[in-house]
Amino acid sequence: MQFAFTDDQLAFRDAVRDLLARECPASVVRDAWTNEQGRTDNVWVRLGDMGVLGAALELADLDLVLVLEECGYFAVPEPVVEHMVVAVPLLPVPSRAATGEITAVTAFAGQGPTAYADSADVVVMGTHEGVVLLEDFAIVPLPASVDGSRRLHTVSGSGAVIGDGDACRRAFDRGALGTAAQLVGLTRRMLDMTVEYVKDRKQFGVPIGSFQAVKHHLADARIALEFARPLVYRAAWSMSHDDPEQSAHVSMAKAVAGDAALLAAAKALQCHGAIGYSFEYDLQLFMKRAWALAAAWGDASWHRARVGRAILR
Amino acid sequence: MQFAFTDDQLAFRDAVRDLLARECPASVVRDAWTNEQGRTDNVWVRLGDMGVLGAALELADLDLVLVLEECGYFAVPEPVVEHMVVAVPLLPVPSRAATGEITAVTAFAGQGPTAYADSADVVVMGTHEGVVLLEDFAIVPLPASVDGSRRLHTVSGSGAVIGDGDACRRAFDRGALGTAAQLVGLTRRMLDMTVEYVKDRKQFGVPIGSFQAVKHHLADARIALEFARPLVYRAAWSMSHDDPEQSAHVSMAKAVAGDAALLAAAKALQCHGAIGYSFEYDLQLFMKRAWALAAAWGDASWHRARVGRAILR
Amino acid sequence: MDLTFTAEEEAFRAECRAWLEANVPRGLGSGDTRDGFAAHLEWERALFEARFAVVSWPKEYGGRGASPMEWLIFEEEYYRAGGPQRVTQNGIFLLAPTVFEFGTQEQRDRILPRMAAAEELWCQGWSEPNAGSDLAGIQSKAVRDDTGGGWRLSGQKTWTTRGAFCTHLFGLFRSDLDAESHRGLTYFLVPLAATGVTVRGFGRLDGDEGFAEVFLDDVFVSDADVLGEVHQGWGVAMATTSSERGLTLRSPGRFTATATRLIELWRTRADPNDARLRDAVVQAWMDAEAYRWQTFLTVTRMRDGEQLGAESSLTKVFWSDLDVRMHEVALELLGADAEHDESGWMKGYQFALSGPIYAGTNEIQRNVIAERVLGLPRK
Amino acid sequence: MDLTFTAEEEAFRAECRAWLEANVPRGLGSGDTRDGFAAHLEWERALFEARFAVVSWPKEYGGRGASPMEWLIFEEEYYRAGGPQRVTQNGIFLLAPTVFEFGTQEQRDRILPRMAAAEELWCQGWSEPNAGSDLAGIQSKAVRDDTGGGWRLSGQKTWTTRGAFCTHLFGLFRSDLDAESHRGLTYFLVPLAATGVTVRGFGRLDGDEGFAEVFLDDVFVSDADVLGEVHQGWGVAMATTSSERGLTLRSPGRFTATATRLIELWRTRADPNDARLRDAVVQAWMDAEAYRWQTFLTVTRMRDGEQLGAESSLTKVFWSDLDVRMHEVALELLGADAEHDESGWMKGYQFALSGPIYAGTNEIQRNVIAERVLGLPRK
Repeated sequence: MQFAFTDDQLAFRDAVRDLLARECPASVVRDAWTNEQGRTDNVWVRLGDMGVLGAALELADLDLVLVLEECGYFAVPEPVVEHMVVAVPLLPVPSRAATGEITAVTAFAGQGPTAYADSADVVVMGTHEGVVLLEDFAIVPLPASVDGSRRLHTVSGSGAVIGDGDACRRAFDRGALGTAAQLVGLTRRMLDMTVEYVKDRKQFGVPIGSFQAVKHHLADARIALEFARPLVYRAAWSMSHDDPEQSAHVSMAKAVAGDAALLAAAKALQCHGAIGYSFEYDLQLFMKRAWALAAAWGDASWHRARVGRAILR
Repeated sequence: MQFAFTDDQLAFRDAVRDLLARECPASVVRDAWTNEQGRTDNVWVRLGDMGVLGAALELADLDLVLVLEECGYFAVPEPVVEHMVVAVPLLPVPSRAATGEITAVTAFAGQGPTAYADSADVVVMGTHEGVVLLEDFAIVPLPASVDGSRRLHTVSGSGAVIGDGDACRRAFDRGALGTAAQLVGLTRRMLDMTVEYVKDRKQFGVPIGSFQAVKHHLADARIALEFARPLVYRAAWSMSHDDPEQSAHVSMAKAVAGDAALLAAAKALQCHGAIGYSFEYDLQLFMKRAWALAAAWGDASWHRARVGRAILR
Repeated sequence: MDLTFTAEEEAFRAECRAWLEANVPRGLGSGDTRDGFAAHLEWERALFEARFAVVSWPKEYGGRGASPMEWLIFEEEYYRAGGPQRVTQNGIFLLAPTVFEFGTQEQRDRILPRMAAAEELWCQGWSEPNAGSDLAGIQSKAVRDDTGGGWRLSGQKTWTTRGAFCTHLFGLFRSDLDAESHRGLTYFLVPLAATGVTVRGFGRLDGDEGFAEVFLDDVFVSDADVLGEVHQGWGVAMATTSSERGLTLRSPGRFTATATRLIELWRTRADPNDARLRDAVVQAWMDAEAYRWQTFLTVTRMRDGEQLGAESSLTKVFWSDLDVRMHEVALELLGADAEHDESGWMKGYQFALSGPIYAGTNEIQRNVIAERVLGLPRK
Repeated sequence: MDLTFTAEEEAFRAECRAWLEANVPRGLGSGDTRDGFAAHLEWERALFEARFAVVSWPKEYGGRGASPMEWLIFEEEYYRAGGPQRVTQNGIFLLAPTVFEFGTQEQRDRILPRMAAAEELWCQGWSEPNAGSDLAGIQSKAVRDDTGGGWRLSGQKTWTTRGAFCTHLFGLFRSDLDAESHRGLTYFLVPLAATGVTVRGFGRLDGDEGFAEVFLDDVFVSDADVLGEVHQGWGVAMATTSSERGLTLRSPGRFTATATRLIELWRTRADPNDARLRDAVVQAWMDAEAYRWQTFLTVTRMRDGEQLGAESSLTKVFWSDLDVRMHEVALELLGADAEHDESGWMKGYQFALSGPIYAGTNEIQRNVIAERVLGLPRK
């Protein structure tokens, strides 16, 4: 039992964190709300240059989980999970996707709409028959997402089967796991923002962070983060080592990480008060991403039911 | 719309409250834990003398609901709901029960054990065929109740049918309503005790009631009380006026009052800390009664399901 | 006790229902955008024409002299019929009760009819960048102008709901610069067209321009625009918040209507055998009922002459938490579709999230409950 | 990262499992009554004979020198096999780590073997009537007795778990009467048979005599019974609470075992289609798993040399709330039968309710998290 990441894994995480801290400030996330594709000018290219987008060809989920956590922390408005984690390892000819030259997105039957389909070149589709690769596909726009950077569509089309049912299940699990990691990052970000704010903001002559009610709100969010993270890392290990219980582990991770992010969002907003309720203030960018991702790739209820089927049988 | 009690109703309540304040201090409740029948020397007699035990022969649920709230406040260790509210109005010859000379208890199919059966003279039984009066019956003791004053048994026997299915439903509803009223009283009592304690108890050089966390715990209990009470009074009105939705109204009252009492118990214990956790301290008497009554006559989940059948049909 | 409505009340309900069912506009969007606000004003004027804008006001000001119970009935019918959140509410529900209680006859006659007719539109100017929960921190100043017979206001108000679309602001300003905390404030009525006023709208959580910053630079207001006594603004502002009128901002009808819509949504979206979501929907309904009956109890007590005090804090916490909870259940029912919901639940959720924050955060309200209802020590 | 156990660890687990399955007593009642305590001591001595009483201690003191990970494995197997709460835990888990860190060789040799063998039974004397959450309020005194070469203790300790059945008490006493707050306290080891000690047992919530008041009237203790430096008792007592050993009081095995029992209960009592209770049971399992893996993460960090600080407060709040929640779900599954439950859930619930109170209330723990983990200002 050695529940720790390797120096290489940590160094990869740090490198991506540095890149995102430079290239993906909140202003870039906000810009994606109004630009044409809901994406970024630079982040995608830089991630491609750095080899991140193709990393899953050589690296395991365990190597990527911390990177995805950082993508959540910075609310990167790009299909990082869909493209990098799910699609790239499945593509028969992944080279152009691995560099980011083309964009791949995903669509799983019964799992809600597809994000970023309007700027996608290929779609990896999870169906009851297995994984299907759509190179020609039609998209129909859905009403606006509450997270303005996520352009939602339904996707249809037909193509070649590139994976069997087990590959499909595994692809979905990798997507759910990657999303859980992003939710952990979002939780951390909202907590960091709020801690800074309540230390600084004064009312009644003192920082509002000195009030016990504020302290307890944020302590609860911190507790949720503390106990979500190990389940996410454990699920990454299980996926990487083909543990027979990997799907249940992923579901635990997604359910707990989603609930932690929703709790952190609620606490962050309440501790900010009216300023956090302002569209101009950046908290809402992270909060709405948390809402969207907690419901995407199966919400907590869906995943709890899946855990139930594993442990109550 | 005049949502207020009459002066007569309030005067009746006050008279019973005065009696119980005199005759039923916590020491009397505690004595019932260890005496033979789990009852009192005086309270039953005095309630009989005062006409309370037979009051349901002439008065409606609305006239009794405040009295039952007081019985909850003082945790009267007597079958007030079973005998006075449910049984007396159903007995073919109620005179000796109305004075308290004999004791009647109740048993409803599928609704858990019967309290006070070991000191009962007759049992009013709710069955699928209607209400049955058992004058001869057998009792089998169950393991000890968490509330040491409640001696639980299962009851069996046969007897005359004294009411039809609708009378049975109504009898159960009156019992559930009376129990809801007691739970409101218990909630008030636990809140009162805790408010007094946290004003008095000092730690860190100040009364612990000055800490925001303690304030918010007790504010939440007070809110629960505030919004449980109107539903209980409304249900009493509906029963008294044979409202067609009376069963749903009773279920709302029982579910919400039970949850309020459980919340108040949890908050009261936490705000007391170790002293409240001591058997010698009286909080436990009220807390355990609240646990018992919240689960008796249908727990919150059972009543929510019944409300669901009424409003979701 | 009588939990039925009188024949008069039932008749009033029937009149409201008939008119509202026939007239409530369909598909009216958010009132927190410039275009939406204009569309809402059409509706407000229709309400006024039918004398439904301010039913509880005296007839001479455009109302019907409705009792509080009738007002509750109107509200139930209003939301039952799908009526939208009212863009005039801060004037009608927050300012008007204060004008009735503290205003001069001239002020009543000048302000109230135009407010009722939605000709003048009022926003609230209490919060400032450094005075949110702590209104005692108000820094905007009122300096005496004896020459002009009035005051000169300077400072900045913010989080002013619909400030960018309103014509007037009511607010608190520090008139005695030597006084601290809640003392030395005066309640002013400020035309936003006055020289020196700059209004900048900004987005609420959902992006609609429902907030504004109001900058005041040496703005002249006459003595006629002081409401109540000079330096007594805090008392004037607070007097009506927990009075009879204090309950009017969040009538039970709104939450009963939301609970009813939630049941509809459950019918269309849920597996009826899923006890978890069913329980959550039933609980929402029961809580909405509890709020309704607690209100009837309260209105009866007020009619019987009781003064209500800090109890309004119990109500504030309950309805605001309930509103959030009901919307959370709805979003769960919608699942992954919640993200792109157009039916109003996601927008309503974002609106509901303001409930525990505005008009005194729920943390402040719980302090008030503990200290003033339960009697716990302040320090 | 390697989330498997080594061959040695698996062998150790197998050895634990075999012995525990064969030896864990069935039907052992509460250890919080006089008779029950005596019966538990038999079990404690059986554990000691098999060298399972203190697996993490060095061999010379009766242990096996087990690593923290092996200790977690032992705990998993202990609770998996249905082992009871250990009546010796306050000595083994609270006093012993302090003796290892601060005790003299003489103290270690004198105290630890007898503690391991359950020959001497230790209770904790920290709380006093006026010092509960606020231990700085300790008033019990230690007055220097130079003639006797020791100290004279006077005062009252209370809420002392199993104090009426133990032989020794470890506690904090104010040795510098001029010092305030946490200063001037000394950590003493007190034989309860000493002259001047009176112990009165009293009931816990469930009525069992698991608490005691300990009255000390001029009780002599020698210098050999001072643990650590004189006047430094606070630091001595706190040093080990958030250290590696600090995690040992509530090992994940206990909660995993409870979650497993909850699943069993669900199987026998629940409608499998009731999604509400199913979700609650699944959530309990997931939370127990989260606690388990957070512990493995923490133990790995400690093995890698990290110092843990206030993080133990995160753990305390989580396990204590989880324990209450799991029992609440169980009681709901039992319905009206919960009231007369004999299977342990109602008793366990009452025990669980002490979790958020003792060893620093969860309110205090949340303050610590906010101030020392998140860095929020104290005042």
